[in-house]
Amino acid sequence: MAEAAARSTAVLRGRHDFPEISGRIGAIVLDGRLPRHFWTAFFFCFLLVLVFLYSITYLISVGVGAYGIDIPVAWGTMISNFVWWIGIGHAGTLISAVLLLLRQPWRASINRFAEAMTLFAVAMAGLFPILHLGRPWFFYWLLPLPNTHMHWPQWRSPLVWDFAAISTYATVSLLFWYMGLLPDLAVLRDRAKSRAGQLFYGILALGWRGSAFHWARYQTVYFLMAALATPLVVSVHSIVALDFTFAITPGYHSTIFPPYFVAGALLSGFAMVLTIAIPLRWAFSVEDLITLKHMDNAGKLMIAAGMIVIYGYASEAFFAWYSGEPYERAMMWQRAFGPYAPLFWVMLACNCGALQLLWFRRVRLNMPLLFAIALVINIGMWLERYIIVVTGPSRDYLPSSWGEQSLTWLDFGILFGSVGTFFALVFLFIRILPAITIFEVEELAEEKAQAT
Amino acid sequence: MPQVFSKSANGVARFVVWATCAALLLAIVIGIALPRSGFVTGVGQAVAQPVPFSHKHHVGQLGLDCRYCHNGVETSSSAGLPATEVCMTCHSQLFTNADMLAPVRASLASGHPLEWQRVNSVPDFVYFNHSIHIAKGVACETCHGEVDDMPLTARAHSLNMGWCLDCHRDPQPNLRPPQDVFLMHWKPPDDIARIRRSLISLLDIHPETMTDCYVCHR
Amino acid sequence: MSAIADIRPIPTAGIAALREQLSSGHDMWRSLDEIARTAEFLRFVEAEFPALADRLPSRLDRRTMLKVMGASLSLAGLTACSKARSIVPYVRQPENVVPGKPRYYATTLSSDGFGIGAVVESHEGRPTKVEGNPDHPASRGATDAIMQAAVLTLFDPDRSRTPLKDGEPAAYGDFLGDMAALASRLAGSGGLGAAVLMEATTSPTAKVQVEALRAQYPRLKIFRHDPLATTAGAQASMALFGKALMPVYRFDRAETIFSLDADFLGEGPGRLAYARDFAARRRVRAPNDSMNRLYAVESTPTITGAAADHRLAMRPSEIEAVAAALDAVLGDQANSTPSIVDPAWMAALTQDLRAAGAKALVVPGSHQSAFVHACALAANAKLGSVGSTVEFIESPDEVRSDGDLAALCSAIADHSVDTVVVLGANPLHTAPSDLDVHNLFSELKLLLHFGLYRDETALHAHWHAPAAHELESWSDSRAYDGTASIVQPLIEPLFGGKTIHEILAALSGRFDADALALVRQTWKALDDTAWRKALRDGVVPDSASKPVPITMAPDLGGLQHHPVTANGFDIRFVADPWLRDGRYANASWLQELPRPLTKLVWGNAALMSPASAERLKLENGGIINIAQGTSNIDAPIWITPGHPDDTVTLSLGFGRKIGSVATLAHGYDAFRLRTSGANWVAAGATIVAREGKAEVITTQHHQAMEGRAIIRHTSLDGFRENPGFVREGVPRMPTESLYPDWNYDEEAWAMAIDLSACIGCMACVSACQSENNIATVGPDECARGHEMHWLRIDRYYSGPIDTPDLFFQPVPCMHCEKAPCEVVCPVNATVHTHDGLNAQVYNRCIGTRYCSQNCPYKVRRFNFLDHQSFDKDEAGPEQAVHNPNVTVRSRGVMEKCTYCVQRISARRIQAQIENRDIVDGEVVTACQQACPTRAITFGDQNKRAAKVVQEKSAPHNYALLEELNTRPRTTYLGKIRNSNPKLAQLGEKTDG
Amino acid sequence: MSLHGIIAVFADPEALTEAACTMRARGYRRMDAFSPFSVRGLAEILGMPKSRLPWVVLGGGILGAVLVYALILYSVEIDYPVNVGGRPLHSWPAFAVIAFEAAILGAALAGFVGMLSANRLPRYYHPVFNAGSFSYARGGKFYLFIEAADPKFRKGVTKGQLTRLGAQSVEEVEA
Repeated sequence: MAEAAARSTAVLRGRHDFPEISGRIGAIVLDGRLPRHFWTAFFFCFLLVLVFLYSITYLISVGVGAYGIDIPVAWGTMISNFVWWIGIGHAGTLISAVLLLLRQPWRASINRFAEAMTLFAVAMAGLFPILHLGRPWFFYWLLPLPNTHMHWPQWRSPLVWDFAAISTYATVSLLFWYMGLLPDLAVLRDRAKSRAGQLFYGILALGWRGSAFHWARYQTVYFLMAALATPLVVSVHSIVALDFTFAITPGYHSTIFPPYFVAGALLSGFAMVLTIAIPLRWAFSVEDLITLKHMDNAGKLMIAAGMIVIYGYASEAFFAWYSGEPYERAMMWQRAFGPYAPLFWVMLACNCGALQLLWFRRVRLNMPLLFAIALVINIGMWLERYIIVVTGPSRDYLPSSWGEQSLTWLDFGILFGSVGTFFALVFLFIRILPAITIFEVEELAEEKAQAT
Repeated sequence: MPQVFSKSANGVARFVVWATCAALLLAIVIGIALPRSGFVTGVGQAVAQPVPFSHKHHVGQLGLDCRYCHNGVETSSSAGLPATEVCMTCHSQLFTNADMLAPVRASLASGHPLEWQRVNSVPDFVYFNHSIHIAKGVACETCHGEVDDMPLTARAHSLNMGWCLDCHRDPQPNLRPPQDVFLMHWKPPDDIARIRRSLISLLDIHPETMTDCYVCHR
Repeated sequence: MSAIADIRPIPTAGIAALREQLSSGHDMWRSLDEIARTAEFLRFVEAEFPALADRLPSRLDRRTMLKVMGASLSLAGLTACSKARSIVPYVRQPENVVPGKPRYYATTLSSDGFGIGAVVESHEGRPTKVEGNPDHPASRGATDAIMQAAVLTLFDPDRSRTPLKDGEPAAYGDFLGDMAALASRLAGSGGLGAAVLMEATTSPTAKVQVEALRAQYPRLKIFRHDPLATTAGAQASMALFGKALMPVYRFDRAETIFSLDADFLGEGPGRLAYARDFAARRRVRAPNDSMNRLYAVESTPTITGAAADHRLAMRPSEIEAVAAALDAVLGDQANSTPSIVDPAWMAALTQDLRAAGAKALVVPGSHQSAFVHACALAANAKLGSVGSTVEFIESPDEVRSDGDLAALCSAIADHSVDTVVVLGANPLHTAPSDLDVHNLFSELKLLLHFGLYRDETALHAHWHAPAAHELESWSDSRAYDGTASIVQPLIEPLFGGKTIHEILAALSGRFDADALALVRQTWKALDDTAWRKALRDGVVPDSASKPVPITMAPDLGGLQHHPVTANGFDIRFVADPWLRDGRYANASWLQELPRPLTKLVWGNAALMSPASAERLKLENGGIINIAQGTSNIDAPIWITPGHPDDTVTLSLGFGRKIGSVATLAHGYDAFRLRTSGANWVAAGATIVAREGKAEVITTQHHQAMEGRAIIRHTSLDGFRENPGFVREGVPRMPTESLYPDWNYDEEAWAMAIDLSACIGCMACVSACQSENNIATVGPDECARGHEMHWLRIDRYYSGPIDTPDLFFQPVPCMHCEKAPCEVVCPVNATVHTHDGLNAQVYNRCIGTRYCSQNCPYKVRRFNFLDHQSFDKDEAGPEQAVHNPNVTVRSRGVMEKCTYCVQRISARRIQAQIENRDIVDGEVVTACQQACPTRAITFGDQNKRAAKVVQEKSAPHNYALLEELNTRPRTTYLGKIRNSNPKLAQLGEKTDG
Repeated sequence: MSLHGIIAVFADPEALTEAACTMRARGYRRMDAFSPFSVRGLAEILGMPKSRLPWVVLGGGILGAVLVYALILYSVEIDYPVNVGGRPLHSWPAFAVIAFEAAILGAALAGFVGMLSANRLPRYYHPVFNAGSFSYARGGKFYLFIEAADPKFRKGVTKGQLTRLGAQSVEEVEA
């Protein structure tokens, strides 16, 4: 433990390693000497990308009837994938924005790829509402565009709110991420040996030169953006939750959803952060930049978010009973003991059972175990979303129309395809952009130097 | 360390930034203008027909009534196209061997109908009913334009939803006494405003109900 | 809608196009139709079918196949619409056809040989919709599912398109040639060795013609094969009255009705009229209204049993015992036979019957034994109801026959017959399994077949001639009460089919005969004005048969009760309610229309009681082997509460091997288990459970109301004590709303559905499908819950599983004033109109399906796949049957009940042109128009006097799930049963 | 080749800050400093006025919200009023949600664009890059730059002052 703690601060000693920091981080990108297993992993993901493309083509050419949905359960995996991915995005924003505002020094080395993760997750999430449509080619009717048939979106629909929220979230995350990149791009520009590299990073760096005036304005806006992103991230998942809360379907119509969706988002988000961070720090041996401290804190945040989620489950069940609504009660009973019961109990095992291990520091510092738990929780959270989406309508008001979904290959093709695409993007990002914020780590080192 | 970019780079950058903004603006303008332009709506573009039928001649010069050929217009949703026989009622006497009319004679002989090209058409999910418009004092020329000046018939209005709605929201400016609906180049009397106001109540027209979706889409 | 059809043979252009098609074409035709050989295919498609051929998709999976078959081929008119940009006028405009205005013609559709009057809507010569003929006694304006499907079968591309000689297409001329040869031979031999096999028919013209034939060829034999024939009634009548008389029941006069296994609401030529009269006596609106009472003893669950106030399930072989018991009790020779019915039940029944006296009615099941019929007749006589609730008429225009199929077979066997002309029937499919028709027919010198389809018999015959569809024919027929009506064509025969009259004429050597002339000849009594009136009204005035006085032979005319001692299962054969003997198996509407009680589609199953299934350790879909005599079949079971134990119900009509749609369906062929002796009931069958399960497709998976106040019901006494019972013990409807109310100051359309009147016959659903261009999706999609019916009839069971109460509830869109679906639509694709309709704008819908998720009634249906094409070019064939006033929905679009908005608009436009308000009853929805029991009322609830307002003001009017405050415009009148207080009170509580 | 200014390299932020203070005290006004990360307080020392960017961001937010809410109101009240599920035309709670998102978007965009334009970015060519000693990439170097245009600028003198302030190296920068 002691040596772990020692390693966790090893990098931040003295100022002579400034060049060393930027050098090491820059090297990953510029020299592109990446371990073989990096490329093997990338190739595997690329295969999944092909699966994704095939599935999407099939879906659009044949129609949404090709996957599991039916009447009464007209929403299916597309929606649960959407909610799941959006949730995953949230951890990134939380790390970069909220921890920045809270001046948490440990965010420095993980915020960059956390933000990247946010972007890619949102990109994935953004696809699903469109793939979900019966006529995807008309998705732009959700926008207030000038048209010859004088028609407008229906502003009361949560789906329109979604559209606004997601696009805002994507834009803001992108800006925030790019701003964070600016100084590091400048570093790469100046470190690049090849002309191509110089031009590529140079153009992106917009001629950043670290002037004190620039830094001053930069910091102001960066903090303001963080301040904007924080309410945004909360609003986004609350709105996603409203898609359900807004409906009168039993199992949807539950006021606890917004807060508990946000908590769920953080839980799954941090699970995904760990899923990426643990292999990353091992593969590029940056254990001294992404230290056990980070893992430890992430673990703590997960247990915090997880307990809120568990509270959410509890209160949902309690109020279903307490409301005295026969429909709500029946739905809850069916969720726990009906056709979807297996999924339900697996979900509880993942999100409530496995989570509890994180109480123990020993577990939080045991990378393989932590990684496993992260994966399990990722699965658990997907199940949670699927269960919420399908169990309500499959057991709603009139028993005559009760029915279940039967998933097809397409549901899985698209889910795993999107996962593969997500990781492929993450790999590309690691290859061409600094996955760890150079200037903040240097700043950190400087502060530590002051302290000593 | 050496410069990465030459002096000109700044200028180029500035240009690119402004050019992008300009391009976006242009795209928006085109996007709004194009769907309303004749290229898309086909307004004013005459369509080639198997027989170069001239409304100018038949209506403008000979003064045939619309209903002589389009006899369903007062009673049915579709105004109707004249059967070959109807053409032949006159053309069995006049221009009996004009080459122009060969297809018509052929049609009558063979029993195969003439295939006209549509000029004024709305999508299949739009249910337009001629009879009600005629009954409520919306004239032929209001939608079809002054066909008596058209040697070859062309579409006079875009017939897109926005255009329909304009009138369905405020029909008054397009109303005239029902007996005048078949007149071309109709000159409104001086007190037309009062007449129109009275028509609204006389013909029991309820604009507030005329923008319901199912009025046209069923 | 836009283009104008011209009813005329296919233009020659098509054939050139066809030649290109053929390379890819013939493969799919083979798959589409096993028996087609390429050469043959070449000829007949060329001859008949360019339009369809060049429209067939290059690969036919099941769904595209359905799209082509779902409603079939294109007329020449459609080649006109096929170019979307072109518009085609008539060459010679037919008189009084105004393009864009539908026309309505009265005609007659046949049901088991009897006539039911219909009014058919025709658009530019395309028949698109069948309505009932209010002036016709057998219809009274109502229709059933089969009548609705007439327009679909008319356009069925599977219909026979050319004469076949030994299965090869041949010219009609050659056929006539051989007919001439036959005729001259018959003339020579006086008809020796020749036989005509006919279907059931009541056509006066046919009768005249057959009699003429007999006169012309004295030795000609006429046989009758009617797989659904029920002869017991005639036997009983012979025994009791000395002549074969037909009963006509007068339910409008009946107070207490006892059904001895009779399904008078669902079966028989009088069913629509009977249902109307029966339900008319059950309309309770105020506490002092009265109601008839129906006791039913059934050997298989039927909608009649479901409508009964007291129902007993009995093995078919036990019905005789019940009849005997009834006879004994009414004959005051109390318990001479030990009754197998609960004495209390029997006592209550007989007391009620006696009390009703002349207003009592005992109805025997038509398939039951002569003894049961005799007992029923006797009972009616004893109760004095003969002449009051039941009258007897001469069976109308029965064609005198020399026996049935069995007789014909024996005749062939002893070589007294070597030439058979089959008119319409399909004996090779529908013959009892103990007759080896196939081999016997092979021995024939000449086998002629005349029918709609190239069916089993057609392919076996030396000659097959295509028949004209009834919507293409001139003919005539008689209704259940003898009323005659004319069958007039709506359209020229699409495939040059001939009517039975022309064939009969040809047999007699007249080849130029014209059906119209023949029919007119039969009705020469009518002068031209009377004839035209008969055509216009759809009935020949006062042609109904007069009741004949009867004298009844004592002691049941010697008919005896034969107690069945066979152990093992009883088999109860029933005709599938829609496919009948399989003749309609190629109509996708009927295949996909849920069966009233089982809600099964696209296949049949062996129905049995929960107890029996439990004993066999089987669950739904489990396969059993049913062995009866020498033959046996495998069938999946379907557990049916209320089914008698040790009995299995097998339905005829499935298991067809021919027909592109028919072969899509699952299911077994029950004919293979049927023997001449036991047409409807067979005892002593052995049933063994097999391994494995088969897919049985149903549209309703849950049968119980789960204690929710969905169908609110009580007994008549319960209603009298508490007329507002529908409000008892159910969540109140919130009176407050967050939102200010919108006011609907013009019309406010609303619907009321009387659950006491609804008998669950599914006519409304079928009518809705026909009116609104609703797609059929096929078995696979149905199994995945993708079916499209806008209107469904929910069926719930309540009470003990062995003797449950049955409830039906038609569920269309509720048109909620505070519609949950509208608020969540992101693109304004479903919004409210000024008259309170919940409009669905297909062309705006992008398919988020949020509306369906948020619809508590789950009445919205989604086009998950491309069920029918939006694009005119490919869609071509389907358009023939489509209602041109309703948009064809594309893939990815939500749809639902619109209260038939196209009808509302049409009426409104008419009213507006005439500058008046829409009067009450002017707008009639398709479901309302079809309903035999008038359970559905529709109108403007802003009009004080409107019928719908009266209905809604009844004390037991309630809205479904009203506690959700969706403010539905569709409301229900609670179900009231007139149960006998002396018997166990059922359904006093308002929940299931 | 004219002289653009003089750049001095310092080893750590403190030295730079200190140097900046002194030079400022000596009356130099046209100075700039370069560092691999933001050095707190440096900009103020170099005489940067208080940034107005926060107001820009606020403005962007308000503008976004108002525009979108106005658009919604116009569409439901004026352009095409429809009865949707019996809800009032002006369902403000629903509309507020979208307005909120629009506010965030407007603010973020305003902030980003504001920051770039205030910093005159993109600026790919800048004289400072001519300085051989200047490299942004190699961390741990902190630069003070004095423009030749500065009234107090005297090449020799200024160089001397910088060296005395502990600069590791002092270099002339070509324009």
